[in-house]
Amino acid sequence: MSYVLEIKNITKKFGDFTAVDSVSFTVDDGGFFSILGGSGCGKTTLLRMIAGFEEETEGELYIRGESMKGIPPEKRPVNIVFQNLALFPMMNVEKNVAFGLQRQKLPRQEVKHRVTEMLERVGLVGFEKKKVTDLSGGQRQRVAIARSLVLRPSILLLDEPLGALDRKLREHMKIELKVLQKEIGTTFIYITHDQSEALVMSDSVAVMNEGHFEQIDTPKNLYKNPKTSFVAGFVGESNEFSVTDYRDGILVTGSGCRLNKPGLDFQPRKLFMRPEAFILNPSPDLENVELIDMKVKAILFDGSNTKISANILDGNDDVLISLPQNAQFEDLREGEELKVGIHRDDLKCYRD
Amino acid sequence: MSYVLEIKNITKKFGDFTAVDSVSFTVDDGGFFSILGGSGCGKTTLLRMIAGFEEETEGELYIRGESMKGIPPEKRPVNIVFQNLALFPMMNVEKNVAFGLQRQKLPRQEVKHRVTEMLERVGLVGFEKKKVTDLSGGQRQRVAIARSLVLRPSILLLDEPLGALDRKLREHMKIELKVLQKEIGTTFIYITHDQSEALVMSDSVAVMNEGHFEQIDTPKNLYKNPKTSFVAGFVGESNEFSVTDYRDGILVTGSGCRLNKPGLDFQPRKLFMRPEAFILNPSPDLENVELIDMKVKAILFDGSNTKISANILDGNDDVLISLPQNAQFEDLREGEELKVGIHRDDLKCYRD
Amino acid sequence: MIRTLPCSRLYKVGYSLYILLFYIFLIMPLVTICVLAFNDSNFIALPWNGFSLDWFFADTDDRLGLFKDPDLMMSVWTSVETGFFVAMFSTIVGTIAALLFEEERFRFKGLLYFLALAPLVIPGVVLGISILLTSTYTGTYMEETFGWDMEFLSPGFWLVVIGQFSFGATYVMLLVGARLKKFDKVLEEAALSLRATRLEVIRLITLPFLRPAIIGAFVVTFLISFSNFNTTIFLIGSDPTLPVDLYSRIKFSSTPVLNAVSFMIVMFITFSAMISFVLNRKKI
Amino acid sequence: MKKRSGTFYLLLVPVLLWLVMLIVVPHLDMFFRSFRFETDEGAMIFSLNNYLAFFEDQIYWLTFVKTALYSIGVTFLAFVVTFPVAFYLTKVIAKKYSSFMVLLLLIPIWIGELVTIYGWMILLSDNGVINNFLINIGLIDTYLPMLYNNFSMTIGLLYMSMLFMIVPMMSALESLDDSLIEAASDLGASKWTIFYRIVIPYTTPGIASGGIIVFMLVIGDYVAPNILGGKSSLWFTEQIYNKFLATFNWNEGAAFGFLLLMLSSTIIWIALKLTGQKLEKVGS
Amino acid sequence: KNTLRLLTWKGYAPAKLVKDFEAETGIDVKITYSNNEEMIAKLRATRGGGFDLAQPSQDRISFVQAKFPVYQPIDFSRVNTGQLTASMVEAVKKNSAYDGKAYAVPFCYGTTGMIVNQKMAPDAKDWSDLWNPKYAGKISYRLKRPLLIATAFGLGENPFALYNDINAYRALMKRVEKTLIDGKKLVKNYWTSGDTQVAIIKSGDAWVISGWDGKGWSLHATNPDIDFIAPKSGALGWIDTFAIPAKSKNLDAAYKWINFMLSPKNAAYFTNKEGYGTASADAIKYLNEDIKANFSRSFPPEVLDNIKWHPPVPEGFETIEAKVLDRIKAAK
Ligand SMILES: Nc1ncnc2c1ncn2[C@@H]1O[C@H](COP(=O)(O)OP(=O)(O)OP(=O)(O)O)[C@@H](O)[C@H]1O
Ligand SMILES: Nc1ncnc2c1ncn2[C@@H]1O[C@H](COP(=O)(O)OP(=O)(O)OP(=O)(O)O)[C@@H](O)[C@H]1O
Ligand SMILES: NCCCCNCCCN
Ligand SMILES: [Mg+2]
Ligand SMILES: [Mg+2]
Repeated sequence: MSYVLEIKNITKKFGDFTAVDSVSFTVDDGGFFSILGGSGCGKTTLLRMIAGFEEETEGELYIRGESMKGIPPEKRPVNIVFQNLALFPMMNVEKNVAFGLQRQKLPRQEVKHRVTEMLERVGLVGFEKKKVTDLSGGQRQRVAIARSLVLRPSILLLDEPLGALDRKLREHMKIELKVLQKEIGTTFIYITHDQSEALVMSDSVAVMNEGHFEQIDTPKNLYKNPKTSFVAGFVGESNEFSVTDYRDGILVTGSGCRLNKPGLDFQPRKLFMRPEAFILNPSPDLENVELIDMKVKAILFDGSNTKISANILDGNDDVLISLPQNAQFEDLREGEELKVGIHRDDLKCYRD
Repeated sequence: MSYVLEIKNITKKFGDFTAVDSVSFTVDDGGFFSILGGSGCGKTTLLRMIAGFEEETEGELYIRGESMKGIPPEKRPVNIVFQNLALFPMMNVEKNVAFGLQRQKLPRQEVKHRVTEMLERVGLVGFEKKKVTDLSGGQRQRVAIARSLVLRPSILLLDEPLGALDRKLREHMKIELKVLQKEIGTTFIYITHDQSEALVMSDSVAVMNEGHFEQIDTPKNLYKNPKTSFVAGFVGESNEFSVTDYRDGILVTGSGCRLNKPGLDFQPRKLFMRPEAFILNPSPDLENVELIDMKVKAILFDGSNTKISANILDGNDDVLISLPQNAQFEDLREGEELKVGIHRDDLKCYRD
Repeated sequence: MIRTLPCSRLYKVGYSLYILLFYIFLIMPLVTICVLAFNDSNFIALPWNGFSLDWFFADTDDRLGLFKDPDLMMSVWTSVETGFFVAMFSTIVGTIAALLFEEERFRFKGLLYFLALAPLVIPGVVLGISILLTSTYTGTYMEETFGWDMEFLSPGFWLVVIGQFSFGATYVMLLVGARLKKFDKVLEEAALSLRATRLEVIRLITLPFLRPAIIGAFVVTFLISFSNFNTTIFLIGSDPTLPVDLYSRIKFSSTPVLNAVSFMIVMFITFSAMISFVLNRKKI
Repeated sequence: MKKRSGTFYLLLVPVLLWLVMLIVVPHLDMFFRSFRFETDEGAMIFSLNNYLAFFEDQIYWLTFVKTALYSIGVTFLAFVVTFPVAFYLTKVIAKKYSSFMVLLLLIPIWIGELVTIYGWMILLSDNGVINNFLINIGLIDTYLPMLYNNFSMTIGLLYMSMLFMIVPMMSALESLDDSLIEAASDLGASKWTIFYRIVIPYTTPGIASGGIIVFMLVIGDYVAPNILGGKSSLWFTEQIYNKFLATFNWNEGAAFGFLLLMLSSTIIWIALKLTGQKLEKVGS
Repeated sequence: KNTLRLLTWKGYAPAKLVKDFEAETGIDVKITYSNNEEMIAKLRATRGGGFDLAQPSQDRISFVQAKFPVYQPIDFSRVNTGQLTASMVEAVKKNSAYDGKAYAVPFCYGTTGMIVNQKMAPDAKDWSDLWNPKYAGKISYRLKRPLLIATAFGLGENPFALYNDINAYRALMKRVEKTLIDGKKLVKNYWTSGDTQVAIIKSGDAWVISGWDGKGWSLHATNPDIDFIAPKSGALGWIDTFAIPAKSKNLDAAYKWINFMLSPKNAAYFTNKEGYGTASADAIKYLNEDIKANFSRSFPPEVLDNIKWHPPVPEGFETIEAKVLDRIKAAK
């Protein structure tokens, strides 16, 4: 099978500082590939190398099998949607979208035709003459995407395009974007530091940390089986503990809490437990479930997302525990003691 | 019982425009009171009237029973934490916190003592000499709060203090702030447009809309029994439908879906259903549960917060449905049809 | 204190009074000039001898009005011409400099930028004499060695233009550069990514964005040129600009015709300012 | 480094021409000339005599020092006079009036130094407007000598320079978030405390830029000291002017020009260090 | 376009004559006002370009020409010498000579002396009254080289005699400097132009000032108390000339202007207006009576003989004088 994008050991150094550190990956044609990572981890730099705005220090980069070495941005079959959108404020919607086509010296008829078609596709018919500054955030978003897509790139690069929107609109746009990508079938490479965006939209997600990739996987695998402690901590919410001892299948946390986790073939240093992995008042006959005594410290009521903050009696660590959405444990009170279970598989241990 | 703050019919007009419209409420001593509302609804204006930066057009305002009419800001026993924090960039942490005490001409020893004490309390020991511009967002936050709290105000006013922080830090700070307030016992009046913040932290929340209060209630009540459609839509996630007909206890939505909801004594125009109120494949013998046939449109995998977007077969509306956290419905596929139930009590209907 | 802070009456009144006095101080010389331009007297001083338009229109032996004084009219025109060329050259080169320093990375950029800012901290007099020295010696050298008489190298119209341009370009660079700083460089990358060439980017994206600043810079350099004295005085030949002419008239003689020219300038500036104010306000 | 595009050179060449031909070469040339000296026999030699003349002759360096001290003084005065105005226009008066009042401030700037100085000449002269006014209201009964002395010179220097200080101070104050002032007031600070603990420290960059501009204008000014100054108001620029235009001792003039350049650069450098500012910021 | 760019003194190109000239010849006249020092500086900077005709004083030509060739020799065949006073032409030819060629044509002459308000200061008779404490606060003069010369005469010396001994001249200038610095506190102001000169004495702000005869006489006409006085130790005589810059672009116009200005009628118009004597021989026929009276009143024969005519300034002397002037200006 051929990939639309293939990257081999790409590295970028700024002076002594390595912003991107020997990253390799491939992207399938028509896929939605996300790169997820914290601020400053090198996402933008990687994207800019793909677009040609930054020259790689080492490594190779192929688009549809062709090396991109020395090819300037304006000659690459990729387009980029910038974090702040970068719509041209001095042009209206139509002119923004037509910009790239006009640079290719296409006949006016064709430009007009393709712009209209594209605007239909993103649902902006009737907005042709509007100033881009008069549009709402979501509409601006779509103009930016249309402007790039109209050039029919092999790959569309998106650099945190939802970053500037407010929370409600972001929730909405991420669903819309996923649907749009499915419809048109262009390959998307999507950068974000918001794990929820990456999980919801992507076919495949790469988690990036300090210039290198920690894990490339489907969203579900990433969430369920994080391969490194960084991924476990970064993707989804998690309670993190340091592990000070592991002997005879028993983990001892920093504060002294002891849990059975047999069968590890390495010396773990970190333990992660997801808030929703805890079972409140479990029936005592469940197998492979560790039971922990806790005391409720605070109820963090948040509708369907309500949690409690609890204190492990034996060891004195604080944990966050999700409450089931069905309001089953509504009447918990602060100070109350309760027994909590967690399946041994849900004790995720890491070497570092 | 006496209130630390009592507000009666307070109104603020800017020219013809009424920013705050006859608002009344009381705040208990030591309570955590939030005002929740969208942008421009008048939250800041209300807060500034309490602090004395803005003079009320009408109404009265009592702090610990004393009228505040004509009392300038620097004489009121309240302090304010500004949205952008307003830390003094030309002073270090210590000097920022000491600023208010020095203005009271306290002896140097005492100033030093109280500053140190306060910094301990907010966990900033060792940061005394740092420039405030060198601090992280969360640390700056705490300096701002310390700077106000060190003056031991009767009331601390906070204007969206977490607005500028990134998401992870915000999640963390909201728990920290709640704990801090409990510990020191000062009354907090907290402004936010983030419903989750308001719900998690407060003893009592007022939902504000276009200058007036829609509902003042505990977080749980607000979430479970929103009194107006505005509150229902604003607090928590909800699927919203227009209702075109209600006859013989049957609701008809805009797209033609029909649901039993007997006993309403008014003509409803709006219907709200929370994503987590849906029961997937309910046992058919449940009482008072409406059954709806749907088709899965997209799976929005998001860890513990995974939802599906589904299409109501009969009527063609789209709804978001939360999946239980226990991974019970993991193997749902796009295009699959399924039956979904919702309890009639969870059909929230409103007149407007 | 500030708009939102309440404060005492005394403070408010005292403060407003100070501002009032300040504005009186500001306006007083201008008003005096304008009023005395219409005084029916041969001297630029009180007492007020009645209203007269002589200093605009008279053509007698002891009263030569502004519009009848070809020398004065000529120096006004010289100033306009000088201002136009200075503004044009400064705007072009200053804009280019702004683009160069904001958009390109190259060796010795810091040094070059420092040089470009230098005119801010070089007294105008020094700029004038250094250019005078160099041009004169170069001109002499050219003449003596090759027998070329390069007229623009000796004091005269073009040397004034060159001298004023040497610092005018700095102001343009700063004005345009300030706007360019607000320019989101990503817009240029976006255009490149949409297959535009570097020159197309400048033409279609950067310059349109800069247009208000460029127009503003043109006007500013025109006005700077129009009122410059310190540099100009050393470079002037037989066509004095208005300030140089005014200076020599103040030094050698003075009749209220000077008030008449000044009056015209004051009116012109004030009206242009008001017009631009009204236009800008409409835009907002 | 990427390969240079043609566009880069298109931008670089005009800027290089400007800076090399009009800034670097003339000043190097001036520096070179300042060491040329004509002996009694009429031969041109290299020597330090031009500088020696400066140091040997008390009047030159006295004027030099006086000019420097006076310029610093006028700069400070300009700050004291205009700071309240800048604050008023940015923080006190309602936004809709402030743009108009700012416009009024700009008018005297654009009208130019010569005209406004001329205005002051009329105002301050013995039978000028102010004397007449004071006599008419009976405050004095003989003329106060206000023109042709250090007082009138100071007024002139202040008037023509102070407005250049307001603009940078205003932009610094503009960026001072009102909430900082409110926060201080909320924490119990008095107005005075707010001024010297919050507002002034915050505005320092603007004060520094404004101060430098004013200082440069004053120290390099020729018109105000020359027209309004009295029999003893010698300004260093006048010495340079005389060297060039009255005694044609250009080489000594070059040395003096160079000294003035050193003087102004040194003072500005010290001021930048003291306030922790960068020259790059001054322009903007 | 046919223009004549003239570099001259204020008053030397009266508006009426300019208009007549323009009408007669179709040549536009563009005037730049200046004084001796600036004229030299300007022409030096332009290397003799920028102007078609200049009017320096006769004593400030030859040394300038020696150093910077800014003028061209006069082609006397194009000058209508017939209408000029021959002795003056000869004197100017001699004084402005360099390398055997003459560089100037005389235009007018006059003296620098004192203008005195005789009602207020009836005793002011000599240069030394410019530093006489009796007139404290009522003294004014133009701080230029003629004043230094005048002061030297006032001190009883003859500076012109020292033009061949630079060191002695330097020493004399030291004394002059001291005298004027000591006298500075008595000075109301230094006047800078004919107009300020008129204004200061007319307004009563000063009683004793240095001044040109022409100005003094025209003041006398408006206020009989004020008059020009030839100082006892001698008024300073000067002759202002026409000289043609090396790169004059309109020689034709330059000669036309010279001949036009020196024609008897026009020269008389100038003298009647400005009061200065003219080099035009027959102008006397057209002079007003009061103008003629001025000469006889101010210059009785013994005074006339005592006029100290400026000889050409030797090279290098101006530098000495310039420093002296600077020091006086800077002194407390
Ligand atoms: N031109 C440059 N010169 C030097 N360092 C740079 C340059 N560009 C980026 N860096 C550094 O490289 C690192 C990675 O930057 P990059 O912009 O790729 O991060 P990012 O992952 O996109 O972060 P964010 O989410 O904040 O946008 C950062 O530490 C940054 O400071
Ligand atoms: N000084 C003022 N003059 C005129 N209108 C004002 C003034 N201050 C606020 N308003 C208006 O009053 C309304 C309420 O403003 P306010 O700042 O209280 O909103 P808010 O709820 O705090 O909004 P946000 O969440 O965006 O901060 C807004 O429409 C605003 O435009
Ligand atoms: N108003 C013109 C007076 C001209 C006098 N020339 C004087 C020359 C003295 N050296
Ligand atoms: Mg980035
Ligand atoms: Mg607000």
